[in-house]
Amino acid sequence: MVKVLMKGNEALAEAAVRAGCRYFFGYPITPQNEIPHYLAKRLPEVGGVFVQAESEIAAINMVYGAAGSGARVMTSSSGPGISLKQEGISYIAGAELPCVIVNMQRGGPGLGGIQPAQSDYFQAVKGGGHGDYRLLVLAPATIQEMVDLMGKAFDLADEYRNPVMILGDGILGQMMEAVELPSEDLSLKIPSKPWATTGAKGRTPNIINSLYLDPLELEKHNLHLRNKYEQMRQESMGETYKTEDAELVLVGYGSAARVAKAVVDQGRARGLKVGLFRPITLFPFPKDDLQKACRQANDVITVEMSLGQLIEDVRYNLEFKVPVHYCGRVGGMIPTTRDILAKIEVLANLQGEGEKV
Amino acid sequence: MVKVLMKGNEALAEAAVRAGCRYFFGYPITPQNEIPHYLAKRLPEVGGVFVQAESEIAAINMVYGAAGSGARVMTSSSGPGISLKQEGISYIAGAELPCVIVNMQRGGPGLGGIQPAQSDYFQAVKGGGHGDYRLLVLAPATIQEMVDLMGKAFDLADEYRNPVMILGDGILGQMMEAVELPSEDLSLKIPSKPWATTGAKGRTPNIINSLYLDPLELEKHNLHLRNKYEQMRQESMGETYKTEDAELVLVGYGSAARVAKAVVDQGRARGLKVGLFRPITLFPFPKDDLQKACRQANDVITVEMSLGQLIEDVRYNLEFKVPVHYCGRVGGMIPTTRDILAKIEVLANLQGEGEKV
Amino acid sequence: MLKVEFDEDRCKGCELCLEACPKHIVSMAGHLNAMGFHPATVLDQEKCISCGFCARMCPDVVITVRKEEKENG
Amino acid sequence: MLKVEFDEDRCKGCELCLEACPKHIVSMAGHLNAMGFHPATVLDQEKCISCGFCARMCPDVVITVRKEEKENG
Amino acid sequence: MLQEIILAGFGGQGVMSMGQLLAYAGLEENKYVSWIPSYGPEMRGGTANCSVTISDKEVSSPIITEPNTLIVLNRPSLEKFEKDMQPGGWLLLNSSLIDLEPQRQDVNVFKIPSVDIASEKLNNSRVANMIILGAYIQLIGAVSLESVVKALKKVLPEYRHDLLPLNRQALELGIELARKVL
Amino acid sequence: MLQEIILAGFGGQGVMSMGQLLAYAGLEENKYVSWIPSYGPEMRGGTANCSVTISDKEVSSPIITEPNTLIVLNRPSLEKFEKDMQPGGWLLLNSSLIDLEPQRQDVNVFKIPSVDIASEKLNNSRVANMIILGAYIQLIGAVSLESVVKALKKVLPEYRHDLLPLNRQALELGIELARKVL
Amino acid sequence: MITVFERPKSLTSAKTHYCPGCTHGIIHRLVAEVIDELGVREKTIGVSPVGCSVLAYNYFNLDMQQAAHGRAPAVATGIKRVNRDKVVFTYQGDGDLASIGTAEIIHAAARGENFTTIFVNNAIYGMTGGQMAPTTLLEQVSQTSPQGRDPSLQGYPIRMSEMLATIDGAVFIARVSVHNPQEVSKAKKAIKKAFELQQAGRGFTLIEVLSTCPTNWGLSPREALKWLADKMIPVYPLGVKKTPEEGEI
Amino acid sequence: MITVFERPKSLTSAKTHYCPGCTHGIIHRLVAEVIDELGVREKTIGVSPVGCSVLAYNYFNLDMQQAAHGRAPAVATGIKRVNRDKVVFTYQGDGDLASIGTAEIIHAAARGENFTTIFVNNAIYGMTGGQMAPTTLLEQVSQTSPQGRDPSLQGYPIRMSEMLATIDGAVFIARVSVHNPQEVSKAKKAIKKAFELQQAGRGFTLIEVLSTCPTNWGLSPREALKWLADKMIPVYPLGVKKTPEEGEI
Ligand SMILES: Cc1ncc(C[n+]2csc(CCOP(=O)(O)OP(=O)(O)O)c2C)c(N)n1
Ligand SMILES: Cc1ncc(C[n+]2csc(CCOP(=O)(O)OP(=O)(O)O)c2C)c(N)n1
Ligand code: SF4
Ligand code: SF4
Ligand code: SF4
Ligand code: SF4
Ligand code: SF4
Ligand code: SF4
Ligand SMILES: [Mg+2]
Ligand SMILES: [Mg+2]
Repeated sequence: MVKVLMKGNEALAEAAVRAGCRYFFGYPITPQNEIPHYLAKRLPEVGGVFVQAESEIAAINMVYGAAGSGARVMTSSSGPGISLKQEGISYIAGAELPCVIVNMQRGGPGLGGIQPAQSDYFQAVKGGGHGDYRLLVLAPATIQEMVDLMGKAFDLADEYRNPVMILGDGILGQMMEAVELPSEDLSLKIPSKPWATTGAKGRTPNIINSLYLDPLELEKHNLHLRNKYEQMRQESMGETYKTEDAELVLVGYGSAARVAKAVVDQGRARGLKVGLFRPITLFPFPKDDLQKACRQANDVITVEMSLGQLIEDVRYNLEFKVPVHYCGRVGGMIPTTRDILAKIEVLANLQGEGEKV
Repeated sequence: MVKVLMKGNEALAEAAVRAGCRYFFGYPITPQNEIPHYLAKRLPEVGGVFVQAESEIAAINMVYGAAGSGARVMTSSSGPGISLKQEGISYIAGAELPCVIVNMQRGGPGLGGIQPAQSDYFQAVKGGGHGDYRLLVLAPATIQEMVDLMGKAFDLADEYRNPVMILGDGILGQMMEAVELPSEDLSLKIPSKPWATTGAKGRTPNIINSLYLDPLELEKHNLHLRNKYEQMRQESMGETYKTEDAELVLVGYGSAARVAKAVVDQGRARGLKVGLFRPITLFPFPKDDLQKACRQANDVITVEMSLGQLIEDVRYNLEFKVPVHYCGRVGGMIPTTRDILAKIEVLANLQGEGEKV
Repeated sequence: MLKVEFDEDRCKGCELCLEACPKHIVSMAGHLNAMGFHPATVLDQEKCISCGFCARMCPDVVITVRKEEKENG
Repeated sequence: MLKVEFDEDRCKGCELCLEACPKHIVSMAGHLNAMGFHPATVLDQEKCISCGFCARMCPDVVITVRKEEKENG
Repeated sequence: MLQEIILAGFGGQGVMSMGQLLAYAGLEENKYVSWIPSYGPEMRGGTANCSVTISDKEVSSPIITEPNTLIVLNRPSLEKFEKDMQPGGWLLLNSSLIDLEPQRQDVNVFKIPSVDIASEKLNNSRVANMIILGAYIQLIGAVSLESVVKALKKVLPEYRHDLLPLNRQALELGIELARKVL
Repeated sequence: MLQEIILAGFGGQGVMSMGQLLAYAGLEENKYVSWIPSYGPEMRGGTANCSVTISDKEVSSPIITEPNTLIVLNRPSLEKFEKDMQPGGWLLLNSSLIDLEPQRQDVNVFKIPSVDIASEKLNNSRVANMIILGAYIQLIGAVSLESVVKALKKVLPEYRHDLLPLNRQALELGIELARKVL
Repeated sequence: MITVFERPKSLTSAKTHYCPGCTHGIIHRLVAEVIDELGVREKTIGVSPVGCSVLAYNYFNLDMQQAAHGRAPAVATGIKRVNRDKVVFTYQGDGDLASIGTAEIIHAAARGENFTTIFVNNAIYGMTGGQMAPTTLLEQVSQTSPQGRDPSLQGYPIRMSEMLATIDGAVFIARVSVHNPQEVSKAKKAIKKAFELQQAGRGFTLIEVLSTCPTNWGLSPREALKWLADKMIPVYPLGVKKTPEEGEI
Repeated sequence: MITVFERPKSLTSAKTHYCPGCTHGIIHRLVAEVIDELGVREKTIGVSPVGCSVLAYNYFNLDMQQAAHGRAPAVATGIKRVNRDKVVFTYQGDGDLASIGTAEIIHAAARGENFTTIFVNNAIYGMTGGQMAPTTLLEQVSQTSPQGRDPSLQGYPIRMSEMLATIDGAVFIARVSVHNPQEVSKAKKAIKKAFELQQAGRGFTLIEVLSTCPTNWGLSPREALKWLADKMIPVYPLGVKKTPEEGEI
């Protein structure tokens, strides 16, 4: 395969098609519009269906219907639209339906702005909807990874019968980068879904449902879900970069991690033992990998495009064993290598002084 | 004043009226329906307005409009309805409008059930909507407290120009208890709101808005919001019960804390040094009070009606200095004193053994 | 076999069948069924014309209606 | 004072005024304004009948139109 | 003192207000009280019930899973709740409507044909519940007759206070019946 | 090597595809490349721009705040971006449309009346951008002529490959012009 | 003896949770009868709403999905787009369809989605205990119109069928009632026609069924039928609101 | 010389971000002129939508609220219920009003909310770059109907005014256009009538204004006016769709 230059949103859309996704329901919103534009053309070519829903709410509920019928199906949106989907997402999680939801994050709150941000982290990983549920959350940092994780997302969704969220941002959606697409595998193995509603031909009816009026039944269902979420831990993934001897570890995901990675090299060039840990799954959080990456660390800095969300999970997963500091920009601003290096140097100096004491 | 028996939902509604709330926009959902029923009768008596909106989404956006016009206004709902309000809540937080939102929690996810639960904790305290924003979250444990916090909620909302959530549950909404209502203070001081849209008479126009297309502007706005959230820390509240010498501290809020309180007495009767810490503000989390309450503690147990949400915040705020264990029921089931005592005894035994080593 | 038969334990005693019967032969029994309702019944089966009105109005599918087969055809 | 006056720097060169003028006297200037558009203009003010059509169609409120005061009235 | 009472019957039988009356009576005596209904999309005409706690201490959960007193007005309620009762508790049942025998041997049972008695003795079947409440007062002693009467005054709208004497009579009748048993 | 290029002009002037062509050319040479547009509800006919990175290392952020090369096709773009340039960088400007003088003294400036040249020399004003790109190749050397031509083959649909010679001519013309300057 | 009336195969034997005399039960049965008669039980997928009929998935002997409040038309869209050769229907109350789900039903109609909606209009929110619905009549008392619906405060009843009939993608829209045996027969015919049009791939079909809620109307089941006939029908006239041109079928 | 045409006071002097020739600008001006003429600038509150006109709060010299996508009618309801003696209007695009905000506009109308809606129908999503709107014409190409809108895939255009005219709480509904000076004058009259009815407390009023989007239609501004006249008006006939009975006012 050759590498081609593709816009993130389009590469992601094509990767979905190659992962067997044949149904897309969505509603326009910047900065993810190229996904629906692309799929409006592409899906009919492969016998699939593209529907522009009347709203994000309708879209997520169409996803519910199609997923309940056994299809590989996705939707995508950004900030305000993802908020509107929260009830539907909770239903999909409750009814244990597989699907993929893309959030190309932009700045908030409210209408906010349309430039890249990571301010929907908590919403994605803690469950922005009601009830005790979790999404599997994947955070690509390059377009190549976005493409690779798309296939993975559909597989995980089917395996766990759980919605999977791809948490990108305006940068990843809008930029072009070189990418190698997976081949169009016509013999794609999509697991059979005997629970799907297809008409109860020769069998007892299938019911897609999240209602359990008896609290004991609902508790049972909740505990079953919890087990599933525990199981998912085995899917946790992270990338480490030069952490073996790192005294200072940067932690960031997605676009922010790209900048952090450059900082590692620049910091090393200045003689600082810097490394990077990049969670790829945000839920489940790759706790063990993080702890391992920070074994030598005196300090950890989260590099994030939010007001301090990732930092809470990093502290939590490090169990407060290492001091964790915040370095971020928000509202559509991107942390620069300069910002981060400055922060590192402040810490390095402090530490120097600390050691003298 | 004499104490009267009142249903939680009705007491809360009456307390809102006495706090100067004159506008209610809502949509029916169990277990909070007595709030709209009560206010549909009551508000017109005091010159106020009750509107049953076409949906929870419409309701929260009506709240936006009324709050932007300077009124004391509220809405209430439960699980699925609160999820639907997430976009609107994010807008209200972004536009810095004061209002009160009630969530009488029930079991989820999805349609779930209608029995009491605390499964929307994360949604309330981490921001279920998009963008970096926070609600002030108040968690009453008795009907009296619900009434008292209602007045406080409106005051805090106005002071911080921020939405305040009252996080109750089906028990608190449905039960009757003795309650003393605040007097109908006709000279109620509601702060003036020069920013409200009332027609630009003799002044430059007022704009209610959350859009900042320039990322630098949006970043500035975000940092302003962060400062506000920092400021809010001073509002944090918690209740301690017999924690002075407690070797084991139970932590729970709302209905779950009532059960936990009974356990403290039962545990003490058995010679166990048990205490209770009950956060009253869930955001900001009363970190210092919690740490103080757990000074003597060898173990902490969270008592919650969720799958393990509160426990994360308790660990975080204790900075992992004390082991924190989970004791909860979900899906509409209520932890019993027996459940909790059993958990305590397991821990007490372990600890006994631990000490022998 | 009876022309009109009531699955008594499913009956909620709503009386819609009683109202619907053109022959006015449906009545409510004096006793309570397991759900605690006075169930509907037809005592005078002879008068029943098998019109099915009662069954058509019954929200709980309590009633089965049968017709005598015509001698020819 | 001109009968029809263009606030040139606000003009986006859309030509809707040109299309609307019954006297066909609106034309686009050869030069670019600060926004980079060829602005609309009326050279032959004499022919203007102050009908205001141009202004009514202008989406950018570029145009002010004036009328000579009648001698009586 | 901790009274955890479940009252259950058909929707229209007045169990909800009976429970509220009890709670109010407890409040009259400065006890901690709570009342909570069962709620849900259960069929109307089906079983309705509420839980009442009367206690010397703050009420922990108002939801009662193991009542020490059970008051049942119809058969399905007996079938549903009998098994949950605490041993040694009191089961009061309306035998006018319940033909079933209770199964539990470890609880105290008091059967009152309350509807019949109300009709016969007071010429008004609507005060049947008050007879049962009277029996409750006598058997358990958690609240006094005077408290219940005071509570009634509060709960009944002014224009229906003419019904107070009749209700008091019914309560006393219940007390009398129960006294005979003890 | 790290080239951080901002290309800016009016909406219809083709800056977006010019940027993509550059990125593709970098890819031809196995460099790390990225391209990202400005996006937003800016007025059409207003300024459009994109950022292109060509690098030996992975691209960190594709969003460029301080370009080392700036290619501007209209006056508002010059006004907007000139101040952000890295000292010592190259500023290429389309002098057919920009009458303004650059302010910065610490950058290298190359003015090309590209539209005029394209019309005069190639009889086709639409390849004006290619002339500028040619100059870029010559001045900065981040990508070679051959890579740009290869990239063009990929970017142009098959049925328009007849335009390749003309485009090559324009590129070479730009190279020539720039060579004279150096 | 031949059986002229018995439980249809497309209903399970579960007892419903509906109140005595609630006509939701009749409407369930009509839908099931139509499915039986068309022989499509094994290729039908139903969508139950949030409302008293939320548990319809227990009563229909069919593949079923339970949809979020108001979103049944969106769910059905998802189902039908995947199962193009199956029969799909939604069953929705007036709160569900005419209030929170207004956008979903209108746009399913506008897209001409090829499924059938059974719209049960009982002028009230049944399940949540009797709040005002968009279809609540003027002067009707409910928990949230305690003085009776007053147009100056709570606006006017919506006639959904008439509104939906203005939409091009809707092919068959009719309002029927179940307050007596004759109307029940007509209702069934209308439902059958809607399903047949769906099978023919014609587009969106909706049958509005006027239904009772004795519990929240505060009436006996028999009084409720009378109230429906006397009060509701004048505001919600029965009849076909839109149908494909004659001869087209 | 007397001035016969100048910038109305209810507009600020800000330059708009609208594309050249976009008729959003004309419609803004008409609303401002009406407010000036009625002398209500200091008692008017406007609501801007999400769409190209999101920044209307910068252009109207009035108290303004910016509403979430589609929710302007709900926001206006909140505003008007608090400010009963003020003049309130929403300004909404076709994506905003006819798609995501369908339920909100219909129920504001049904409740007879006493505000005015200016509904700008340009048959496209302008701000997000040209996706299909519910009002996009059959065969019209857009980013999400790349082969032209095909009713079998994407359904039919919705005529919102005709649909809203079926609602009792709506008192005045009219469709106007701004494709030539004559129509602009008529459009202004309709807007003025709507505001006057609001001032008289009559209930919900809506003016649908056919508008151009040269950018996303891929036409020059002048071609766009022609396309509006030739293609849109046949599908969206101009005129009053609902008005209070003669003599009532
Ligand atoms: C998002 C959401 N909002 C509200 C509810 C609560 N709710 C359940 S049923 C219902 C109304 C049902 O009324 P209708 O659709 O008329 O059906 P009916 O019960 O009358 O048959 C409501 C508001 C919910 N479950 N979810
Ligand atoms: C909840 C939500 N969904 C989607 C968007 C993205 N969005 C912004 S404007 C718009 C469409 C606007 O189209 P229209 O209402 O027709 O206005 P126009 O731009 O054509 O004037 C959309 C979908 C958003 N901001 N919020
Ligand atoms: S079948 Fe007809 S006649 Fe016979 S009982 Fe039923 S309604 Fe009456
Ligand atoms: S209609 Fe059915 S449920 Fe009602 S009384 Fe008759 S048999 Fe019983
Ligand atoms: S006022 Fe009338 S005549 Fe004069 S320039 Fe404008 S359109 Fe032409
Ligand atoms: S209509 Fe206005 S903006 Fe357009 S060309 Fe004329 S003056 Fe300029
Ligand atoms: S509440 Fe009303 S609609 Fe619901 S089951 Fe009972 S009667 Fe039927
Ligand atoms: S995109 Fe269309 S609607 Fe938006 S400003 Fe431009 S022309 Fe107007
Ligand atoms: Mg209903
Ligand atoms: Mg539009």
